[in-house]
Amino acid sequence: MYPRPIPENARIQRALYLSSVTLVVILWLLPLLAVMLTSIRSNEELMAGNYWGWPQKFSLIDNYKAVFEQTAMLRFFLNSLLITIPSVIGVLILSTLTGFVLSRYPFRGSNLIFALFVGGNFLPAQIMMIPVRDLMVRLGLYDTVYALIVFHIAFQTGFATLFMRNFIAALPGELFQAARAEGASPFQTLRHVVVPLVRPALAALAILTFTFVWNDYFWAIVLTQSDAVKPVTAGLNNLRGEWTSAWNIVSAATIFVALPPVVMFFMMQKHFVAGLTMGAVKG
Amino acid sequence: MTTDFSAFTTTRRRFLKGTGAALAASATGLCLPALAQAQEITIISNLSNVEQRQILQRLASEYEAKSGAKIVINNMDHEAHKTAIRSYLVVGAPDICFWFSGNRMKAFVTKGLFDDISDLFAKENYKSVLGATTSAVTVGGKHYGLPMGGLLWGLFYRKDVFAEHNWTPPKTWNDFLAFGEAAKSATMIPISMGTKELWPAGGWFDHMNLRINGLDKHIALMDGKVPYTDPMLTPVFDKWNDLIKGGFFSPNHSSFGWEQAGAALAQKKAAMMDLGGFVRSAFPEADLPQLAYAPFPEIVPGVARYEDFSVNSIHVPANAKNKQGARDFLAFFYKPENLGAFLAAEGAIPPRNDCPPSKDPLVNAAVEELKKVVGTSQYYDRDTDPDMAQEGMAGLQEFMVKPERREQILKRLDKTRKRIFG
Amino acid sequence: MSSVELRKVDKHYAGYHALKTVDLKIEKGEFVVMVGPSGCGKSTLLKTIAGLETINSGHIVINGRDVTREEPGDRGIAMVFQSYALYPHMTVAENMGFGLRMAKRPKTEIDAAVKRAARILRLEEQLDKRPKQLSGGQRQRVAIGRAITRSPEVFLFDEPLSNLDAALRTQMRVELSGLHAQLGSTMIYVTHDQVEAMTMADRIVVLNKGRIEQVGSPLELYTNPANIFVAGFLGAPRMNFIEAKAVSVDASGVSVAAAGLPAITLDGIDAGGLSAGDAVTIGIRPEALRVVDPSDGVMPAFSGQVRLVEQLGRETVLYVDASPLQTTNSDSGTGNFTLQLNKVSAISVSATLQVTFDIVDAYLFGPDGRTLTPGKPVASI
Amino acid sequence: MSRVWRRNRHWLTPVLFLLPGLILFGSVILAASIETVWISLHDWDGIGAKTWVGLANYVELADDPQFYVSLKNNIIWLLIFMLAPPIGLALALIVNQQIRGMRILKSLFFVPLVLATVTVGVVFGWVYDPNFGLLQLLFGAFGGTAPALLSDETFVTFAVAAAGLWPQIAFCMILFLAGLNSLNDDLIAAGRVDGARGWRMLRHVVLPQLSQVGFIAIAVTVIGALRSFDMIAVMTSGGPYGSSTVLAYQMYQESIFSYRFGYGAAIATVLFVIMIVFIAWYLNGLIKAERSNA
Repeated sequence: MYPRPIPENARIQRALYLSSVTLVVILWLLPLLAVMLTSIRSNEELMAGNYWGWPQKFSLIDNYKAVFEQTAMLRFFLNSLLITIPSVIGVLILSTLTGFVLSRYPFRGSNLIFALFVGGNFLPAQIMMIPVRDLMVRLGLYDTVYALIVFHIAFQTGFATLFMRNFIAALPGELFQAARAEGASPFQTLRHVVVPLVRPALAALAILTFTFVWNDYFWAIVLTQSDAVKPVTAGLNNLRGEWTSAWNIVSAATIFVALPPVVMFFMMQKHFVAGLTMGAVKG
Repeated sequence: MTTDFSAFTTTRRRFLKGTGAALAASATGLCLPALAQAQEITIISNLSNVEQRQILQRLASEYEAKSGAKIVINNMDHEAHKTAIRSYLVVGAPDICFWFSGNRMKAFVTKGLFDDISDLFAKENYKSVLGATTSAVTVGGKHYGLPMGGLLWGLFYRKDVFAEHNWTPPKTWNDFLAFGEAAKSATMIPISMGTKELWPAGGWFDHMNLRINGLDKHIALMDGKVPYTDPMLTPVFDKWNDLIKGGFFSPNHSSFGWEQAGAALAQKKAAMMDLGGFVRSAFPEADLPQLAYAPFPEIVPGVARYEDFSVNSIHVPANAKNKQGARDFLAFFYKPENLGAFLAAEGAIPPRNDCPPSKDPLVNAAVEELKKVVGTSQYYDRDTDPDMAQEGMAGLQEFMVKPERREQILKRLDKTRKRIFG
Repeated sequence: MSSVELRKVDKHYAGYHALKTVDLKIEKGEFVVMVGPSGCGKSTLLKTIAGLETINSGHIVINGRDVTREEPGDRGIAMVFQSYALYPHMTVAENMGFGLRMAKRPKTEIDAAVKRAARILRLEEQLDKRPKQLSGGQRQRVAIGRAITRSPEVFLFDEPLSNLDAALRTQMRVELSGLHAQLGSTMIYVTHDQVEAMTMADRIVVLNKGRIEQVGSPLELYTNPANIFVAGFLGAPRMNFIEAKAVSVDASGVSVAAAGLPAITLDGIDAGGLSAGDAVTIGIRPEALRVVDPSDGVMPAFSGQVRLVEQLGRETVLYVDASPLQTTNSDSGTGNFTLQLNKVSAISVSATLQVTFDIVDAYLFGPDGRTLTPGKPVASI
Repeated sequence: MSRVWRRNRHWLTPVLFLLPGLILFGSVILAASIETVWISLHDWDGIGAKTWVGLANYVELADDPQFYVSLKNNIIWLLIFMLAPPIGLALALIVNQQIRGMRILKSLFFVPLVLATVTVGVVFGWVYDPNFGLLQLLFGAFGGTAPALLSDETFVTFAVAAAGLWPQIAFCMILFLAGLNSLNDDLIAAGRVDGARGWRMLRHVVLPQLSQVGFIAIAVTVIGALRSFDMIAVMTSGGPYGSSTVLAYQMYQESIFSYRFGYGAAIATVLFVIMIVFIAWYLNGLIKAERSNA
C-alpha cells in the first residue's frame, strides 16, 4: 500500500485525515453544490441577489414542478431513455458478437479489423459529423430517435468491441476448445459459454455505454431538432437559452439531467470503475 | 496491469434487475412517439417570448376544438432554429414554420423550399389589408409567406429614470455624447449591450451606418458591392470608437445576451438600449408602462431617416405533408383579432391594417414613428449573406472589445466579402 | 479395424513445421500414450485428432471413417484438458451433460448418462456443486466424467494429471488405468511424464520435433530403443552415453574405442553404412553398471570418484566422475556417470570406485543416432 | 441441418457474427470519416450539389486567421489538460487510505466524470458569472472584482479548458487509483526496508510502477483535449468573436452556421490528421507495453 496506511489504532489521526479529505471533496464539488443550492431557491430571492446566502424559502418542489410543467424536460428525459436504452442493448449485442469472433476465431485480416474498431473509436466524433448527418438525412432518420440510436450503436461498438474482445481473450482458451470438442456449435458456444462468462463485462460495458450515450450532446444537436426527439442534454442547453435569468429553474433542470448517470454510477460503481480502467488500460 | 473482476459477481443480480427494469421502460416508452395522423398540423416555432408561445398554443387549441385537427408545436431555441431550418426544410419539414422575410426568405425560395401560397393570399384577399409589407414576402410576383409583426429598432429607455434625471432622449450626436456623460455621472451605463449572440453589435452598426451613409450605401455594403475597407466607413468606426473608448457600453458585453442586457435596463443599471419592441419581455409586468421608444439620434445632418424595420414571417415549407391543413390554420391564425393578440405580446407592429388598434402605447408610438421613416432595411444578419453575417457580426463584436484592431478586422471582413460575393 | 488412423498427417504453422508426415495406427481398445519433450508436437497431434487443429495434408480416420474435414463434435471423440476446462457457471451435472445438451438429446438420456458417469467416478455427491467448490482431484474426475457421458469411441487426454500434486497423480494414474479396463475404450493420452507413459500405456508413441521416433510397448521401447533419442528419453536415471569411435568394422563385429575405456567389440551389429573412424556412442543404463572389488579378480571397465550419493531407500544412485572418460547428455552432467544400485549402499562421497558392466547390456548408436546393437530379449531386465 | 452448413458452420457462424457490427461500424463511422476527406475537396452548402474545388479549401484554411486561433486554442487545451494526470495522481494518493467512510468520499470525487459535459458547462457558466458566480464570491471576499473570464479573449480558453479539466482529473484519478491498487507490495516493503519514504519512495519506487498507467492517463487526456467541443458550444459558442474556438468547434460553426460544409470538412480533416498521429503514438505505446509484459 502506498501511501503508508494510517494505523488502525491511530483513531484521532484517522478522524482528522478523513475530515480533511471531506473538506477537499466539498471544495471539489463546490460548483455542483452551488447549482444544487440554487435549484432549491425561489426566483424572488435570486432577483433580490441572494445567490449564496442560506435560502429563506425552500422552493425545491416549486422549481422542479416548474421544470416538469413549464418545460419539455420530462419529454426530453423520456427521449433520452428511448435513445439510451436501445443503444446500450444494441452495443452489448453487437460487441459481444464481434468481440467473441475477434478473440476466438483468428483469421487473416482479423487484426486489421480489430485495429479499425480501435482506431475508429478514438476519432473525434466531429470529424464524421457532415457525412453522418447527410447519411441520416438520406435514410430519412434525421430528427428521429433512430438516427441517434443507429449512430451511437455504431460509434460505441468500436470501443465496446475492444472491451469485449480483450475480456473474452482473457478467458481460458481450453474452455472454448472443450466446447468445440463437445460438439457445441459457435452459436451454442456463444449462448452457453460466452454469454454466462462475460456477464460482469457486460455489466461494466452497459453502465459505461449508458453514461456515454446519455451524456452525448454533440450528436443530439447535429441529428435532432424537434422537442419530440431531443434528448435531455440538448434540451438543457435549449432551456438555458429560454430561461436565461431563471437560474433556479435552469439549475433544477441541470440536476435533473445529471441524476440518471449519477444514480447509475452509485448503483454500479464497481462495474463503472472496473470497466473504465479496463477499457482505458486495454485500449 | 490486472483488473479484478471478481468484484462484479456480487452485484450481478442487482445489475440484471436494473436491466430488466430498463427494458420494461423502453418497451412501454417505445410506443410514445405519436405517429403522424392524417389531420395533423405540425408547427416549428422559434419564439423566445413565453407569452407569444402561450398565445400560439391557445390559438392552436381553439383551432383544434373548432376543426378537429391536431396541432403539434415544436418550440426551438431562436438561435438553434436558424441552423435547424436548413435541415428540416429538406427533410422532415413541418407544415408551418416561422422565419424571416426578405433576403432570408428569398434564399429558401430560390432553392424551392417554401411553398407558394399565393392561393391563400387570393382567397383571403390579404393584399387589400397588407399594403407595403406584401413585398417582403413576395418573390417574382408570387407570395411565399405571411408577414408577421414588424419590429422597429431604436433606443429604449425608462421614462421614470429620464424624468428623475431630467433627461430627454438625445436627438443629435452631440446630444447623445452629452447624454452619455450624464448617464455615467449618474453611475449608469449609457447603453446596455449584450453581444453574446453577436447580432446586437450588428444592429448598432446598422444604425450608425444608416445615419452616416444612408440606406443605399448601406444596402450596397450588405450586398457585397462596397468593401469593408471603404473610406465611407471610416467615420462610422471613428465615432463608434469614441463611444467604446468613452465607456458607453456595458462592460463584458460579450459574456451575456440581450435578455440580460434588457434586464439591466429594467433594473435601472443602464440608461438606454438599442433593440426592437421585444425588449418588453425583459421587463416585469409592473414596469412596462415606464418603457419608451426613441429613435436613434441623427449623426450627419441632412441624411434622411432610415431605420431597421425587420419583418418576421410565417411559411409553409414546400415539403410539408399537410399543406392544405397548414393553409387552413394560417387563415385562422391570421384573422385580425388572433394576429393582433399574438403580435401585441411581442410589441410588434401588425402588418394588417385591420387589426384592432393596439392597447400598447409602445406599438402605437412605433406605428407613428414608422410614418416618419423614409426607407427601411431589415437587419444586418437579414440583409447580407448568412456566411458574411456570421463573420461580420463576430468582427463587429471584436471591434467593440478591441477597437484598436479595427484595421485588421476590416481587412479580414473584406476578405470574407470577396470570397462570398466574388 | 483400427480405431484411429493417421495417414501422412502434416501440419505447418507460420514458418514452423509442427508435424512431419505422421503415420500411426491405433487399435480399438488400446491405451496409447504419446510422449516427448515439450514442443515435440504431441499436443498438436492430439488436437489434430480432436479436430481442434486443422492439418495441411494427410488424413485422419476414426473407426474407418475419414473425419479429416469434420468438426470435433462429429468425430466421436471426447477430450480431457490439462486445465480441466470446466465451465465455472455450470454445476458438475451440467458440465458433464454439456455435450449431450449441445447435441439436443432428451433430458432423461442426459440424466442417465450423467448418473452413470458419476457412479463410475464416485461423483454422485458432487453433482449439484460448482467446480469452484471441488478439490483438484474431483475437478479432474468431473472433466473425465464429461468425456464419459458422451460415450465416445476415442478418449483424448491432454496431460490431464500435470496440475495435480504427486500423491494425487499416482492415485489418478491407477484410477485411469482402471477406467480403461472398465470401459475398454480407445484412449490416447499425451504426457511429458515418462512414468505415466511407462505405467499406463499399452503402447507408447515417442515424438520428437514433430516426428514419431518409435512406437511400441513400454518394455519394448525401454529394452530396445530404436535410437539414441528414445534411449535417452525413457528411463530414469537416464542412460549413460559415452562418446566413442569405431575402430574396425567387419563381419565379426564392431570394435569401438573411447578414451579411458578398454576396447570393446560388439557382436551382431547391423553395421550397414558404418565405417572405421566414425563417431559412435556407447549407451549403458545406470542399473547395468556394477561396482566391483578388484580383489575379486574382476577387471573393472573404468574407475571414478563419487561426487554425489542419493539414497532412495531401496535404491542408491551414485554420480561418479570418471574422467578421462567422456560422457554426454547424462543426468549428472558431461563427464559424469550415473550408477543405480538396487540396494542400500555405504559408499560415500569421494570414494573411488571400480566399475564394470556386461557387454550385452551395452548399446551402440551410429553417427545418425540409430541403434546398431541387435534387439535384446524384452524380459532380460 | 444440412451437411454443408455443419461442415462450414465453424467459420460461417463467426462471419455472420462479425458482420452486423462490422457493417454498421464500417458504413457509419469509417465511411463517414473517409467521406469527410472527400467532401473537403468540394464547395458545398449542405443542400445543393457539391462543386469540386480540389485543395482550394485547404489553401484558404492556410490563410485563415481563425484557423490559427483554433489551432492555438487546441494547444492551450492540450497544455491545460496536462494538469489532469498530476492532479489526478495527487487526489488518488490522498484517498488511497482504508478508513471507514473513505469509499464514499472516493465516489464523490468521481462524480464530475459521470456528468454530461453540458451539465459541466452549465455548472461552470454559473461559477464564472461575473455578477454573482462562485469566482466573484471568491474575489469579493478579498474585496476584488472577478474578471469576466468568458468575455475576455485572453482568459476565455483557459477558463473553458479549466472547466473541462474537472471531469478529466476525475478520470485520471480513477486510473491512478487502479494503478496504486496493483502496486507490488514487496517492492514497497523493500523500499521501506531500504529507508525510502515520502517523496523519494514516490519518485523511485511508486512512479516507476505507475508508468504504464501514467502513459494511459496522458494518452487519454491528450485525446480528450483534442475532442473538446461540448464545453465550448455550451459556455461560449466559440466567442467572444471566435477567440475560444477549437478546430472541432470551428468545423461545426463553418458547416452549420455558415453553411460551408466543404470548408468545415477541410478543418475536420486537419483535426483527423492530428488525431491520427496521436492515435498511432498511443497504439504504438500500447503494443510496446503489451510486448514487454508478455
